Amino acid sequence: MSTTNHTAHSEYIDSDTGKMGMWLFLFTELFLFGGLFIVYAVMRSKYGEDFHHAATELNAFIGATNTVVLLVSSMTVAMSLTAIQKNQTGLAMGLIFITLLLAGVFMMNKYFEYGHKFELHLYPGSEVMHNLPHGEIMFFGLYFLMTGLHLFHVLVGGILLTIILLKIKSGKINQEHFLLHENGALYWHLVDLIWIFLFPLLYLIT
Amino acid sequence: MNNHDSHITSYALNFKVLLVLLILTTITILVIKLHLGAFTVAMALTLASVKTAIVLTYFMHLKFENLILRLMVGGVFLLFAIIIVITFIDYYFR
Amino acid sequence: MNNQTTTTPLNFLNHQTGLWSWLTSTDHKRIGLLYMYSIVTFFLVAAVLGLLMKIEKSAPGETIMTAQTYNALFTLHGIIMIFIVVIPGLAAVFGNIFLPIMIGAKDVAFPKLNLFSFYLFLTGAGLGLYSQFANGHSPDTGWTFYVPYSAEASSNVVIALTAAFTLGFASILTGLNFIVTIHTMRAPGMSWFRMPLFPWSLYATAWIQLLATPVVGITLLMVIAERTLHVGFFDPKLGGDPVLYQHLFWIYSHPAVYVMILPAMGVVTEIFPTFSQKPVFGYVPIALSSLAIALVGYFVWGHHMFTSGMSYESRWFFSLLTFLVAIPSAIKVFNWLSTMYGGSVDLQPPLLYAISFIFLFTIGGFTGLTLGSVATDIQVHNTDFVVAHFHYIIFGGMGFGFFAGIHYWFPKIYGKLYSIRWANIGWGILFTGFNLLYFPMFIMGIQGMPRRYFDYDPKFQLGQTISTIGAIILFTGLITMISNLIYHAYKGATAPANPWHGVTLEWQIPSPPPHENFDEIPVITRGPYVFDNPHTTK
Amino acid sequence: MTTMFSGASNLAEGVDRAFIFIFSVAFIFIIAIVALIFYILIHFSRKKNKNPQQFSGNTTLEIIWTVIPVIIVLIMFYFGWAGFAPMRKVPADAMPIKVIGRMWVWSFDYGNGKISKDLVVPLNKDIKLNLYSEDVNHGFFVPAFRVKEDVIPGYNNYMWFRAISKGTYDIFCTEYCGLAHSGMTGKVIVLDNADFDKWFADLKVSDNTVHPGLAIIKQNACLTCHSLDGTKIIGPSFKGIWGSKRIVVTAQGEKEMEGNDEYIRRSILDPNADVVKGFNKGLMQSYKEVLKAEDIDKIVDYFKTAGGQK
Ligand code: HEA
Ligand code: HEA
Ligand code: HEC
Ligand code: CUA
Ligand SMILES: [Cu+2]
Repeated sequence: MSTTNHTAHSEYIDSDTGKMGMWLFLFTELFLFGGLFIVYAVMRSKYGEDFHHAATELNAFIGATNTVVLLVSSMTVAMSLTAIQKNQTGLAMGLIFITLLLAGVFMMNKYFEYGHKFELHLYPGSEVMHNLPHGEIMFFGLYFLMTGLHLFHVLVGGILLTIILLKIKSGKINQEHFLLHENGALYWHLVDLIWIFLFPLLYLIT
Repeated sequence: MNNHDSHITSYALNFKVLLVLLILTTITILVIKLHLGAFTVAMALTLASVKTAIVLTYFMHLKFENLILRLMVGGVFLLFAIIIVITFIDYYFR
Repeated sequence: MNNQTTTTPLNFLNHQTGLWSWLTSTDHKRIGLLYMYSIVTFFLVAAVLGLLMKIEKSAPGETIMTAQTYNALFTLHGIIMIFIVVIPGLAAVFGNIFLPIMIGAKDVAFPKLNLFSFYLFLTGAGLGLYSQFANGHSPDTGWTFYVPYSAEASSNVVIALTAAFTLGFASILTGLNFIVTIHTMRAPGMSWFRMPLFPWSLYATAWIQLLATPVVGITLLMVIAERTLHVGFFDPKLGGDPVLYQHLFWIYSHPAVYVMILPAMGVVTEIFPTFSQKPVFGYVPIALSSLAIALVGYFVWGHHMFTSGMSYESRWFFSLLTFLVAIPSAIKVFNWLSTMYGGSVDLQPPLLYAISFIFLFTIGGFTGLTLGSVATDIQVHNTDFVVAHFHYIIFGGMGFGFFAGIHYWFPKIYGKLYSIRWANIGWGILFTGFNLLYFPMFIMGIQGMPRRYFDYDPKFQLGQTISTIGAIILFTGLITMISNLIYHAYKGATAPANPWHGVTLEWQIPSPPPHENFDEIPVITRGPYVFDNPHTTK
Repeated sequence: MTTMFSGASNLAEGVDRAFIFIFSVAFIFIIAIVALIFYILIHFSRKKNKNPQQFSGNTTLEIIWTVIPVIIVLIMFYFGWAGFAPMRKVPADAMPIKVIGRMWVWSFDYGNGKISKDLVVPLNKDIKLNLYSEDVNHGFFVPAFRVKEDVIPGYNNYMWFRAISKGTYDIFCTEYCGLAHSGMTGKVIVLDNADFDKWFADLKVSDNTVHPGLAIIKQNACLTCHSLDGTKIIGPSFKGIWGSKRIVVTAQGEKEMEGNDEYIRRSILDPNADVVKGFNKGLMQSYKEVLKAEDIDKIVDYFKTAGGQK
């Protein structure tokens, strides 16, 4: 560890330090969802049939669209980092903007999807839900909790990216100092990673 | 104090990675439509894991990070896998 | 508290004054002290609850409170002690104050995050208290929040769960901060195996905090969802699985017990060499055993569930792993004893507490093995035996470790000396009271006295009464010890920079430490425990 | 008094053997450690030893004190496992009894409607207990038999034993289950075969002559808090409730109500709306989810016609 000049007052946190902090944070996120995955696994082994059946209620097409949306957005955010490293500020901002748009599309899709469920009165606590077989209640409960928590992460990621966009604009993030940009991108990739698992588990395995 | 030593991933590489990911997604969907029975879940999870590995390596630049970080990431995933397996020692034998 | 003379050089306590400068300080030492004051306050509150429970149990039947109150008391006592006192406990207090100094850094990696964690902690602690007084009545689920009871009880369980959730996040962020600090901010020349052992233990602890806490976070969230939205993940009425809850809860809460004990082990590991003027025996085994405890500790959670109807295979599997997790603790105990062996041993209060730690921890540990063996656990699970086990190991281990640490570092933190005589007297009362209080519970537990019992069969009367007397003696001892420290923090004689002749970095700087710890970052050229000129005359 | 070594079931021996082994090892180690500490404190005290030796490790020793404890704990594991393994292997011809745990009473169903509040078992006969819970987790514990299993709703947990000496033994609930957890106790009575058969023949089939309302009250364990004979337990006694004047405390203050249909219904569905004077709010929970409307009708009818009258 060559740099010795860390003090409480240094303006910029050393990039290694900051990045490691972010990774550690991602680990906790992983275990947060991990708890849900354990519940999913156990419930699925218990209620295989019901899960089968309930999953057909989900719209695999929207799910697939959202998967593609997130994958593309993951690439654009990775590219924006490349751009800032190459000092192509404008391009970097553009790419982040596209990422934000894609996040918007994702949320729109989710809005329709949830909306549809609500129309069918399929939401936690509803009368319809109450009368379903136990396994299906469980499936929808998990569906809402997992995608809901994920959506919350999309939202946070979106806010983070917006901040980054503004900071690039004001020059606070530049070719020399782009730790925040890097961390924001890492966070966004995590959002993508989680979805990579959610998609087959919830939408596809029917 | 700055990011001089960071590796820069080229645009082309990023794009190629996306292509691979999209192809894997398509395969996942196809595999599931084939109804392979018990294998479906295993296949879907394997493919998801491969995709995860790719995102981690390229998009998240793990390939270019120092060994300690890579070990950490690997260790964390391994730990999680072990925890699931141990939990299932209970459920599998019930 | 330290601004009487002009000759006092500037230090972290007085370089800025006023309450505000404390509440907004990002100085790790000040944050550590803030943690200490809040945690000690909460400890005293919860300890008084413990005393009240014991008084209630001095005779069978209702004596000073109703069953409902009793149930609320052990819940609050458990929640405060576990989530507010011992889990953050040593790491947040001594870790914050001494980790950066001992590795030769000026602060932790993310000082602002550190302050934020503290406020998160306060918020969580506040919520915990609020759950007692908000409308409705105090939670009465026990600190384990077992479903379905916790999903159905009419008390303020949701607030209590939110409190635990918030406290969990404070703990995660502290762990994160420490890992990064240790990785990136060691002084030049301080390789991993030149790092003192207290930071080593914190490193292992931090990983547990980071990777286990989120699991309980999400679990508590699911219970909240269950109560508010009626999705029954765990409630069998809705198709849920109550045993799954127990799995998730203990996946966190077992590793969490090592969050409590590891830093305490780290503290005593610092104390033995100093008071023997002799290097630590088996530096590498001690360092690695911390990691081993952290790692294996992840895989033994099922030993809390031996009677839950878990599969036969899991039961013996968890039992086997539980026995293995005892090995690193054994290694530590033997190395500590060997550290003192052949030294020039000076029995000052810190060492007195550290030796008591070995004794009490060993008793707690062996009774832990009794619990880890399936056959015997069947008999003593959820009896007073378990209660005695964890009080021996938490209070006797982590608690006495804390007392050892505060007596060791008190001169460093405040630049004052306490009365050795009164510290010894306090120790004597405390130690006697402690054993009187908890030892009878082992015997009653084996005879079948269940825990969380407001009332009991008269045949347990004798043990219960002895235990109550012990609690009162313990109370006296604690008062004695704490008064001695508080009084001398104000009125004590000025302490030299290195009263015990320690060799780790914190002893090489003035007492109290200056604001930025080091004028110049030290360059490390050798291991942490080299006694060139052992100091053996007084 | 059941002391530690008076195990009254076939399973006790294996458990006690594990206890003895672990405690013996613990005892030896603790004595040795304490002795060593005193030796160090005396022999190497600063007064006596001014020249601390500066050694700092020894690989052979480290290996020794890693390997020996490993061996010891493996033996401990073996004893624990050996004592436990038979507990899960129920003999095929064991006599099944259904144990029902509900807040905060145990009852034992011998089949064909024969329900007892004590667990009465014949001597030297294998008994299998099937454990059912109607509400939350309970724990079924008979210290003298060294057996304990949790009673978890939705799980069909079980245990078995063979009682090997006559007598009466305690049953405790060992999983926290709310207010009267500590009151959820019971008795196991071990009789020899002849006595058991006689007891069993005398055991009444839970009779249908009981008022259906009372049956529901019993089933839902209302009687843990309410007595029928006028004693005050946790809640007011049901004796004489019908038609009497009830003094209740509401949000507005005290008022008087009459013990009628509407009042009782409200007391069951919304117990905390108005609380009988002298009792605490929040203890009784609403039975909205538990009791059907017709159940409540029956309870009301019971109060009207039978025990609840003045
Ligand atoms: C600081 C906290 C702490 C620590 C460190 C431990 C340490 C251990 N605990 Fe404990 N435990 C708790 C806190 C802790 N525990 C709490 C709070 C509960 C109750 C939770 C609740 O239900 O509310 C509990 C409950 C608990 C149970 C569940 C009991 C039940 O509910 O039925 C079990 C079962 O296996 C157990 C086992 C152990 C073991 C084997 C260790 C081991 O790590 C101990 C290792 C130490 C030693 C073995 C002693 C030192 C070694 C030597 C002197 C050398 C010689 C050794 C050998 C020859 C082996 N503990
Ligand atoms: C850090 C952990 C910790 C500590 C230190 C203690 C300390 C004590 N505990 Fe513990 N206890 C737990 C953690 C702890 N406890 C947990 C986790 C549970 C399980 C809860 C559950 O089942 O859910 C439990 C359960 C528990 C029970 C079991 C309840 C039951 O199952 O029925 C009992 C009963 O006696 C008890 C008693 C005590 C006593 C007498 C003390 C004493 O050691 C306290 C000593 C201190 C004093 C006696 C007072 C000191 C006061 C002052 C010095 C100053 C006075 C201050 C002012 C005036 C402001 N505790
Ligand atoms: C946890 C203990 C508890 C249980 C179990 C319980 N109750 Fe109660 N009950 C109380 C308390 C305490 C009160 C007095 C406070 C109040 O009015 O809410 C009460 C009040 C009542 C009253 C009003 C009594 C009066 O004197 O005016 C009725 C009627 C009643 N309960 C019926 C029932 C029935 C029927 C059941 C079972 C299905 C039941 N209770 C179960 C504790 C309990
Ligand atoms: Cu039933 Cu405790
Ligand atoms: Cu444990």
